[in-house]
Amino acid sequence: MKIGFYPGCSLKGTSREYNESVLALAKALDIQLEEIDDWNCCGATAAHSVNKELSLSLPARVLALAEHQGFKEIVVPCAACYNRLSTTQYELAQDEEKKKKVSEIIGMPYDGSVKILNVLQMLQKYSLDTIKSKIVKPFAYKVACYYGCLLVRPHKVLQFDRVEDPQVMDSMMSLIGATPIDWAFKTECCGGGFTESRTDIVAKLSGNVMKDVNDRGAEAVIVACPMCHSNLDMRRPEIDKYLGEDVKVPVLYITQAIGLALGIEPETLGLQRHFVKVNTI
Amino acid sequence: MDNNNEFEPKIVAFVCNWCTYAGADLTGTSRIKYATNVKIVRFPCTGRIDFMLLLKAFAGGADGIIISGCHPNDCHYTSGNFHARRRWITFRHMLEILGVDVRRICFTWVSAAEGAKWADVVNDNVANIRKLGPYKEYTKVAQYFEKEAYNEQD
Amino acid sequence: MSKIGVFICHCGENISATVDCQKVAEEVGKVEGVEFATDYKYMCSDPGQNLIKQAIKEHHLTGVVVGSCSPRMHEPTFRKTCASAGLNPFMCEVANLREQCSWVHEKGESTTEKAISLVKMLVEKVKKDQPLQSIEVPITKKALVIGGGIAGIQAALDIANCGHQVILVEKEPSIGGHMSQLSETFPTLDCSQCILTPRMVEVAQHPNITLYTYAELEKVEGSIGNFDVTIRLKAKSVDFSKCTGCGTCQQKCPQKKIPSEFNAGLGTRTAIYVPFPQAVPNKPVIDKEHCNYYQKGKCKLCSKVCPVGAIEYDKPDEFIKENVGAIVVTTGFNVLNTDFFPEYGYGKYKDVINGLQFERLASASGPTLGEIRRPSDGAIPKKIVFIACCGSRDPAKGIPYCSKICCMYTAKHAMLYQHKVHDGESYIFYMDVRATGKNYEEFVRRAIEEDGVKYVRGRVARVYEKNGKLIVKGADTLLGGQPVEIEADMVVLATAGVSNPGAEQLAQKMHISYDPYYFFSEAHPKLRPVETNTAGIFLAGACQSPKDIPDTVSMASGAAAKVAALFSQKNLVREPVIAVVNRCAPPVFSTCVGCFMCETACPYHAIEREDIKDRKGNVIKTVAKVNPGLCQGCGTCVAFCRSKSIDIQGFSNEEMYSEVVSLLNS
Amino acid sequence: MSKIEEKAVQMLGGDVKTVLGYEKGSKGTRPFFCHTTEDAAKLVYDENASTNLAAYLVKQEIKDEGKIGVCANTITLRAIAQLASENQIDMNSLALFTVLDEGKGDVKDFASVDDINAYLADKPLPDSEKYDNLDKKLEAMTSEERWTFWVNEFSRCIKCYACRAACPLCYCTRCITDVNRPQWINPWPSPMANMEWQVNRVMHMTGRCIGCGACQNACPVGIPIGYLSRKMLVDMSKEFGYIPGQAMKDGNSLSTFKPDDQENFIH
Repeated sequence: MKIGFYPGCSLKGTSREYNESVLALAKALDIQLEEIDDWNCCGATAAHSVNKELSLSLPARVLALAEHQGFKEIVVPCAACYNRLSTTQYELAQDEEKKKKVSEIIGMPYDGSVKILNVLQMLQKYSLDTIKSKIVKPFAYKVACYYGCLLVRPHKVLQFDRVEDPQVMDSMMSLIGATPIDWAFKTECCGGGFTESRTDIVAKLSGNVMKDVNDRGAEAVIVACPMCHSNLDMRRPEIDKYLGEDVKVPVLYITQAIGLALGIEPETLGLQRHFVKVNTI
Repeated sequence: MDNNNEFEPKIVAFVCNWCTYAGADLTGTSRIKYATNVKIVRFPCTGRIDFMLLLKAFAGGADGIIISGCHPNDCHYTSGNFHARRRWITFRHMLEILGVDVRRICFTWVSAAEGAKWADVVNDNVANIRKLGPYKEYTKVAQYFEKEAYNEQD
Repeated sequence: MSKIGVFICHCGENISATVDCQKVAEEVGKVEGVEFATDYKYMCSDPGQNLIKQAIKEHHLTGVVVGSCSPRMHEPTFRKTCASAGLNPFMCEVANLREQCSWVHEKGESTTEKAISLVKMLVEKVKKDQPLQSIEVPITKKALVIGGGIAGIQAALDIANCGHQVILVEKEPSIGGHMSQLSETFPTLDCSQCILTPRMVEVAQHPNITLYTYAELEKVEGSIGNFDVTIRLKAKSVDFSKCTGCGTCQQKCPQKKIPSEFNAGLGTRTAIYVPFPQAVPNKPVIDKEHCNYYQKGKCKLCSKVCPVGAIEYDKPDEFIKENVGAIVVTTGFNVLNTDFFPEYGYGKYKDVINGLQFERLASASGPTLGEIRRPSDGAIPKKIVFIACCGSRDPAKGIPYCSKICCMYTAKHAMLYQHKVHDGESYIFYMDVRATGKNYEEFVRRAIEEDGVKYVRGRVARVYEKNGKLIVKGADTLLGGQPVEIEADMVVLATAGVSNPGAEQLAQKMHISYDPYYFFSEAHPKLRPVETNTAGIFLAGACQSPKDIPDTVSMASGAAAKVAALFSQKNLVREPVIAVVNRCAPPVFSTCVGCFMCETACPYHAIEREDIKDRKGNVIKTVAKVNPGLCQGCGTCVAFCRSKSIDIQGFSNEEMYSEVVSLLNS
Repeated sequence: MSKIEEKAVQMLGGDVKTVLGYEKGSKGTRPFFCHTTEDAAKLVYDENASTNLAAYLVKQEIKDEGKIGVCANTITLRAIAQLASENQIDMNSLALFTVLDEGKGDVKDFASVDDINAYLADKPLPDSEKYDNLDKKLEAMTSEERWTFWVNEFSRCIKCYACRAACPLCYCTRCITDVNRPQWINPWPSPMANMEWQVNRVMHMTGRCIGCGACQNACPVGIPIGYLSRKMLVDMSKEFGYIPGQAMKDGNSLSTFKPDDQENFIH
């Protein structure tokens, strides 16, 4: 069965390595991903704080396209896109009127029947056994699994994992031989969309996250969100400045970590694109 | 009443003993005036009110009906009014299908403390029914043949 | 043929000012079946009542209609009058000519007309009235109290002191409940055990109280006045008649690391144990789940050391049956554990404890002998954070209600801490401070002003451990939502009060209703707070909703008073306004067809199933039957019955039908 | 040997005394009580088997025969489930089965109401189109026009009570029409008495009617009474949120309630 693939803008730009690693991993696990034709931006992070209708219409168009292209399920690796798409589906399911209106705006019928999966859900649903059987090089490191705010919240909408103390990523890391640490900032905010505009806030918020990671001796941070990655990785100089210490812990996408365990080449996974070098691995 | 020719509707009120009947007593104790058209039949609970009694009231020539009991969650018997409410939802729908004028049945909750509300309910209802006029459609059918047949029986 | 007497009261001028009473009497007098009709100035006065009595005798009346004030006022008066003249009281009806006629209308023809039709309506009703006999149910003057916390203790003592027998059932090995676990009580800071233990002993020694500890309610049948209850006496493995309570077995028991329930998990106990030193009865039971002998088949050390040979391993649970007239449910509540709160560490931080655990820490009989020492390393915490409303008032956690006691005990905890750790710092994160009892507000002010407890209005988002400290991240909403971070040594969660596990099953056993949180429901939130919807079953204490000791005790005494009032009657006399399922001659037996829709509709579980059998005992049909002890006479079943096989006395189908038809014909 | 015959023979060889099913009639099929294995060959089951057999099962004469096998169509199954939930039929005294795919498929047995409900879960109510025209027509009318329409319809009623006899759920020992203290419904046929009877019938059916249409089929003067029960069934199941034509576990829509039932009509 083919699963629809919605990369979203981040995966085509700043987070190319996430895109590369998702596709490489899918290939290795025999998951057939097909990019949704003619997709558009989901509207994150600005639309929902500016224009309600727009913030529903942009994701609705993507979902409608997926429906029309015959997908039952789509995978949305970016946590922000995943959150916006799911929220839209949830809100339109509650309100027939709104649904009608949005259908008019996007100029095509919208049903809301597509199942939206994030990368963790996709792996959980299709690949746990395959991963286990294909491990060639256990990822034997102490890791801090960082979920951020968008992957599990709000619980009412996403219905995914335990909201205050999610475990899905941790259990997957255990599966590939890593030791997930118990730490306090799993679902704290990294600064999200302030990557560009308010680096000072990012430095503080992401700094608190990285400090706890460092203090507890993790060897890598594992994420499933391009924004978390940007902030923790690209803004490391600002973080270091804020903390007044040199934090060397690299930040990996979960797809990269699993890819490594499956023996996929680091270049294929885009590891060379990180700012904080993944030397130790 | 100022106008002798004005239509005086007959209205029967089916009320529960614990809330509305007590509320109507309070209207009296407070000496609030209302129209004489409404006569109260006392039931233990709105849950007791059989829908057939409503039909019988119309058949007997009532132009309007008031049904009143305790507010939800205040029922003396915990849930009689909830049962009644379901019954009225159902029965009202039945009447609508048949073309019975449901505007002539007023459903309301009046608590034992709402003496003034009871007076308003009565006065508003009398005014409403007066506007609608006598319920001839129903009584015409009810009287058709029934009286004849009844006489035959004697 | 009916001979009805009609008596129209002037009520001084209250009725006669707007209603032509004489005309009413005259007009109604013309109605078929009315033998006698008159009007009088004060019908409820002695001469008025005598008038009625005389007419009943003189005219051999079969029914009476009094046109007067509301029946809610004088119906009982006039019914008594009729009864004293030999007429069945339920053959007397009252037409409401005052509150619903003379007082609400102007003087005029239409007012008199209305009065006439109201009286005629009741005349028609009386024609259909049946003489009814009050229902008398014999009462077993013995009460069952379920739950031996302070509510159960108080209720049992109050009932027993009225001279009635009481059976007190407690599921734990000792009575005392949560109150025995508390350190000091607000707002007076007197020691909880000091005020409780005398009561516990009183229960044990009271000649009218039979105490069953380590016992649970198994089954309830019957109804008010006559409940048949089955009680399961869980096997204690110790013969109490032999045991002297010397305690040797506990000293020798090799299982020493079992978390003690009494100490809320902060201390340990043995497998054969007395939950706490002041326990009543002060004799041990064996906890089979932790006992080496029960689990692994060998040990029997307690049996070997017991000087009187009281240990009996193989005794099974026993069942006893009791007949009681009333039941008081006092099963109490529970508090959430810290593992309910993922944001505060899912219970994995040892130094995040709940309020009950803090009580044990502060208690002189607790694991630290009353010193505030944190569980992880026994150090005295220098900075302590209390978080109020943990779970309570939080719809997202499924607990929208206020747990009521937490504001006060949190203030008390902080106060006790400040009294014991003079250089300590205490913070309370709160939503609102609800100190509504007598001297409660003053108590909280004392905590703030005299003991220097720092109140921070805001929620705590997260607690995590770092370098041996608990980092408490919250917000201060009085400072504009400013983030607050406190490095604490210990955190105390005022976790929500919740219903006991098993409350739902217990309620279903007794047929009492419960709310969405499995707290038992009172019959009326304002006017019948200690009764349940099932007659004869009463509630007290926190099983109805979380409440503090004073409220619990007053509720328990209230419930006891209700029981005593019930028992003060020779027989239970009830108005015969109840539903009845018809019975008729064979082969029909009853027109009830046994669909039992009435059973689902009845709020009182008063509908029973009766098998009608032939002589050989074969069931011919199963029909509904109303339990007169349970039926309250709402009549919901009557309106529901398709074949009109169930009817309600006093508001029967014929009566109501006649009333409606009469109103429209007149 | 057909599958249904095979099944009947096997059942009659056991503790079942009678198998109730269908046989070929002059037009389509008719109900058939099969007592012997020889007769079993007459049993048929196809799309013409439309009678609701449940009406027989509540009769004392039938109950007295002991365990009975029933080859049920969908409406019979619906009725049996409802009757069982109303304590009128003991599922243990039935050997209930159907033949899938309108007689072409396998034999399927039902042991409990849950079995039946599971089977019915995706089966639509029968003959929906039959009522649509009248529904549209009535919806377009004013209240007065509807009233006139129904008064005219009911004026044709001859009070034969065929609707009552045909309905599997009209099983009262004493029908309300036979109650005379008080005389709720006048016994003679007149537009009002007829209407009152139908109002009672339909109200008594609400939440219980399984929409088989037997009442309407039975009416000798062709009054669309089936429409009334059907309309109430569909609208009220929507209103109260239950599955139309499926038996509820405890009570029915009238003997139960939800605290948040609508009350926009109550002031």
